[in-house]
Amino acid sequence: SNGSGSASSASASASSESASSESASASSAAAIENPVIRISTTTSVNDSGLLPYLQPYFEEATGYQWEITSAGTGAAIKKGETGDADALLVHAKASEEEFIESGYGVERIPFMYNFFVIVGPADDPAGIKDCATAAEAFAKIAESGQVFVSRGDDSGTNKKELQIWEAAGITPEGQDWYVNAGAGMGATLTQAAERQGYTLSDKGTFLANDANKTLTILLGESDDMKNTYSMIAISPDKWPDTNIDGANAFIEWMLGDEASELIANYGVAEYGEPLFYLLDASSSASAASASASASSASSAS
Amino acid sequence: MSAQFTLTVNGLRKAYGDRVVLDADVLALESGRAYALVGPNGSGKSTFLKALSGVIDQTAGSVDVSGDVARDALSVGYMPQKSYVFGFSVLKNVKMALDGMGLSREEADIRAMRALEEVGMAAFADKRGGGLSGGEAQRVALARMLVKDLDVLLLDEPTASMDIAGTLLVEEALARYRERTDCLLVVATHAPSQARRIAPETVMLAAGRVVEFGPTERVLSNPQSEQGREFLSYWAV
Amino acid sequence: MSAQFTLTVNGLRKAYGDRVVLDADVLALESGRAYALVGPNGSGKSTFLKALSGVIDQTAGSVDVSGDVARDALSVGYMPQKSYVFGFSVLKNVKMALDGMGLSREEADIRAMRALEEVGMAAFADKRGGGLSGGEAQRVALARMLVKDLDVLLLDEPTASMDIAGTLLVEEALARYRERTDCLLVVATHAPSQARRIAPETVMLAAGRVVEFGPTERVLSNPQSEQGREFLSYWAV
Amino acid sequence: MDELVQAFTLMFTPGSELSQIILLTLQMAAFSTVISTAIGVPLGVLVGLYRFPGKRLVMRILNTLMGLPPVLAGLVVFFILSRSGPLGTLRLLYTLPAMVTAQVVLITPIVCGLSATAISGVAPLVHETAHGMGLSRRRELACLLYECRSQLLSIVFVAFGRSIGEVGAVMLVGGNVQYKTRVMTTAIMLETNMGHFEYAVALGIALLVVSFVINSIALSLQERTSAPEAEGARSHTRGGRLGGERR
Amino acid sequence: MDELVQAFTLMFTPGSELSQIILLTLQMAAFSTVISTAIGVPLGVLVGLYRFPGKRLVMRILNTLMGLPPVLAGLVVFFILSRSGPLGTLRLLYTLPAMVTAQVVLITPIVCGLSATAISGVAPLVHETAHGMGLSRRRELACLLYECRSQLLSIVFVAFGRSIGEVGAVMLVGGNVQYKTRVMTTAIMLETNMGHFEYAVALGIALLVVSFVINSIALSLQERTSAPEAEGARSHTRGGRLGGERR
Ligand SMILES: Nc1ncnc2c1ncn2[C@@H]1O[C@H](COP(=O)(O)OP(=O)(O)OP(=O)(O)O)[C@@H](O)[C@H]1O
Ligand SMILES: Nc1ncnc2c1ncn2[C@@H]1O[C@H](COP(=O)(O)OP(=O)(O)OP(=O)(O)O)[C@@H](O)[C@H]1O
Ligand SMILES: [Mg+2]
Ligand SMILES: [Mg+2]
Repeated sequence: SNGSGSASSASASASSESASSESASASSAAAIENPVIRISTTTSVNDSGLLPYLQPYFEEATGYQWEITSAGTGAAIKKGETGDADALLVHAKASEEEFIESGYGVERIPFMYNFFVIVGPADDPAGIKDCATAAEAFAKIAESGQVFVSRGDDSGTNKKELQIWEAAGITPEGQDWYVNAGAGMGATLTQAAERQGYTLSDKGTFLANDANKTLTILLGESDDMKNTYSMIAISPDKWPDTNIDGANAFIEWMLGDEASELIANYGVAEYGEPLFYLLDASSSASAASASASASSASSAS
Repeated sequence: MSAQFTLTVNGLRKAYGDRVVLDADVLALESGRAYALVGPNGSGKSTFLKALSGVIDQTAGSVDVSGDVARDALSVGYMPQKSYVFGFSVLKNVKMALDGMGLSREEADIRAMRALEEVGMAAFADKRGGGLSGGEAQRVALARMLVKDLDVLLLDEPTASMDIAGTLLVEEALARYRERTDCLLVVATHAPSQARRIAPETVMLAAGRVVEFGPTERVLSNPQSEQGREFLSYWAV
Repeated sequence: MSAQFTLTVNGLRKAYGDRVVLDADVLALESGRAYALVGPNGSGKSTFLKALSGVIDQTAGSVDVSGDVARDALSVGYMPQKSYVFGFSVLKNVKMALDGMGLSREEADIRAMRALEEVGMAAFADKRGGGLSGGEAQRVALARMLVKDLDVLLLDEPTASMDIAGTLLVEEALARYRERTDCLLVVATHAPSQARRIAPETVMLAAGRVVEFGPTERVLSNPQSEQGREFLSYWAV
Repeated sequence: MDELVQAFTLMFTPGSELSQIILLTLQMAAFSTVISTAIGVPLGVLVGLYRFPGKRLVMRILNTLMGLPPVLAGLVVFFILSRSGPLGTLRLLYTLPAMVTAQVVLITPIVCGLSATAISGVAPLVHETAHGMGLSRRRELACLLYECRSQLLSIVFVAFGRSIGEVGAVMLVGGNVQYKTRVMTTAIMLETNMGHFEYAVALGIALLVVSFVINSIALSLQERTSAPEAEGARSHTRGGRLGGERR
Repeated sequence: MDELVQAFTLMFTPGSELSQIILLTLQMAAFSTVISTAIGVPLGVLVGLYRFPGKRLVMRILNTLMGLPPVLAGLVVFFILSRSGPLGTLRLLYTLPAMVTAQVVLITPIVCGLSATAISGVAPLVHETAHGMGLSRRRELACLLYECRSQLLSIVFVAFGRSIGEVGAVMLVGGNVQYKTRVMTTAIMLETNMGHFEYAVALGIALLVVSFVINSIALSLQERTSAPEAEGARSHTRGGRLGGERR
């Protein structure tokens, strides 16, 4: 069983390896006023175990501490609006841009991605295995009348799913076979497994979920299925007591070499492939400099 | 109704924790007779009646039945020392005792009203049981006994809260009831006058033991035991 | 302790719903005296004592205090008809009544034990209140009254469940108590003999109204009212 | 405020999704309350009334089950009803009966434990009286329940409250499927996860208003059946002081 | 089974994350229970004992609040404690006190409503007696609570059960932050979301075992303070039949 539990096993492997940047952490720790960074993230990031996996390395390297709360995409972003987070890690482009526009966030920094996958019963009754695009697969599902479980929670995944339906020219809402689960990714996968239906999931969550025993990935990694994660530091203009230094340290570290390597290796041992991929270096670099300038701006004001 | 039987109490004992509060040796109570149960406070009168009625289980000993009636065929009524009247109407309280006898509604109503009349509570038939005075509650509790024809009737200080008129009324009703049913009646009481009026025979308890048993007049005037003499010395009043 | 005062009952009325169960006209009760409160079941004796003690609020009327003591300075004890003994120890039950008097633990223990002795319950000091017999509970309830020096003592059928020895013991204790405290005592009772023994004066209620009020001997032997005559006709027994 | 107005408007629009959700919620709460009361009260009476070997253990287990985490109850029912579970063929998962089942598992121990203690107060007195009157077991029980009616009613309120407010178990076995198993609490959860905190609160308030109305009706019915001053008014004067003060 | 063994091993490993979670859970449950009992019982006594204008309304509101959806309670506390809320400067969100606050909001009405009805059974008798003895308000209350102790204890169990099993409110205001506000129920929720159902159930069972132990201790203490046969044994014979059968 892979039900070892993030609640229990993550800490065991933590402290041994990453003793590399000791001097750096010691010096920066001395300067830190507020060592707690409140990170609000979607359940998919947390449920895949990525952040708990990175946490000890980050804390060792920088002297900061993460305080991770995870919730649905909307709720995760809302916590940024109410001032109850210092940084967001989410994957819902439109909402993120709206968030920035409203002045809550400093900047949207995309930094990694994985793929959405269409999962379904192994015998694939709708026959979507060989489809070229997701839209084509959705059309086949609709045609066959096989159950499709939608998250229906306005999350990044849900928005992506609706885009695909639109691209396929289908209105699934109200159809017999279309189940609007109004739930997080985990519960949606469970329900799809129970109903032996199809659903759209991000790959990381699916691989880490026990639903992968009864469902299989039928379609994935096509270009229209890219799922991009971004970080956003909360604007100290809106919430003056935002730990902006901490947020920037978080962003900086996540874009750095140590994190890149860790992310690239995450899941390889267990699933034979990484759960997340880094965006190409050039965008990361520009983002890093942007965040650096943001931090100097805040210290100047 | 008029089955002949004898209840034989055989070393009936009840203990709470270590304390034995009842320890009644052999005692034969016969159908058709009335017994007064007397004795000081805490002598075990209530405990005795409770054990007879089966409300509590004895610690040891037994009550045996002999005669031409099966133990399980005996119908027993027991009126506790603390009268509890259910919150619904007084009439319903009395009618409830008739339950399972297969009476029609009207018949049950009539019989219940008659029982209430016998204890002087007919005017209260529609009142709720919750707000009765001490004596009223006791009368209703007694009506719940008298409404049915029982083989054994056990009353624990049934007139302690009643006025004298009520007491006499009830005693007469009891006499009529005994005549009709030929039941075995045991009445715990603190009033010697009451014992004399209603019970030709008396059982006296002291510290849980039967210290006197015999014709009421004899027991009250000429007690055999030390405890009996001591207890009765106050009854001179 | 020996404050002189008079309680004047002024049209004291209590109704439950539409039914007026107490309607006492003018009645003056004086400190240092003892009154028996008699009347048939449901005549309003308990209601009268409850209203006097402030456990229930009257519907109309009042009780006024005159004399050299302020109303709020009067200490009043009331023993309900149903004796309720708290589940903790008997001694604690009695000691609790001493609360707020600033006594030391030892002193309270001594006084409580003395009160228990007066009602013949000293042997039960350590027993829990839950498992007492009817008479035992009533004795404890009375001890909770006698342990303190009160100005007004209201007892609702305090010896109804007691044996005769207990009744006499308690009556003597009450007499001593009155002598010591000079309190105003009102005792509801169904026993004419008790009224004669403990109360030189008697109040008789019938259907909520005061129908007789005067020296006990006079009231009992020569009632003035129709109801009084009727009620007392039974007391011949 | 806007959200509240919106929620109430939708609630009273026949055929709107919200009115359907409220109806389903009430159905679920009613079934759960009735069933868990029907099981829990008699069980509670048995436990409260009789001595039997292992009674203390039963009491401990009952008390423990009062703290059954909803998610656990949900998971257990899920396993039983799931495709691979023993009752998988009934296809009850993600249906109203499944939700009611999970709720009954959650609520019955609470009803049971509370009624066991509620009756144990009057039980000895009632038993003595009923036994003395020769009442049948059934009648005695009826009298006992009657005498405890106000306490039992408040236990029913707890059960109803628990079932109408519960979300963890219902989410798991009901699945929050739109138009089918979405109830108020799962809808509130969804809105919360979507970041619509204000609307979620509005829904929550709407739910409270609904249960306030229901509670009021229930209490009015109960008040009508009990005498106005059955126990006599309780005075506010201090103990040990004279009553009958002029007013 | 493996999961259960794993859960128990971790639970009893000092310094393991699971043992830390259990400790925090117990802390939270203890605080919530104590505080909501300390507020709810006196309030319940007031409501149960006294007549005052608006009492019926208060009863209705109390009963309604018994069904307060945890998520709503969580949201309300969230809004108040959030940076943008009135008490934002206290920085209490995502801390133990926040979780306890939300729980107290949830549990107090239940404790209050249940204790109001629990005491109303014996209250008239106790009041009559206490008033007659001249007891002070405080003493009378103490006696009343003593006489209802077994009922109050079972209310405390309900409160404890509710607080140890609750997840909706705690998730929102606690945030399920690892090592800080993650309690058993939120951990179970997390595992459930991750699809680790077996491990989630194992955690749930571990939680039940813990609360079983606590309940047992509490009940043993209570049993020790009450007389073995205070009310007398209840017989099993049918009503209206002779007792004293030979055994
Ligand atoms: N449940 C109980 N637990 C412990 N002791 C008890 C219990 N019930 C009765 N007792 C004790 O047993 C003794 C006998 O009690 P019982 O009620 O039989 O006396 P009684 O003769 O009826 O007295 P009374 O005339 O006062 O009614 C008493 O001393 C009493 O304290
Ligand atoms: N709470 C109540 N609700 C309704 N009626 C009541 C209530 N309390 C008393 N009553 C009625 O008021 C009348 C007077 O009652 P009270 O208890 O004062 O009588 P009493 O003189 O003490 O009688 P007893 O000798 O039987 O004790 C009774 O008829 C009784 O039914
Ligand atoms: Mg007795
Ligand atoms: Mg009376």
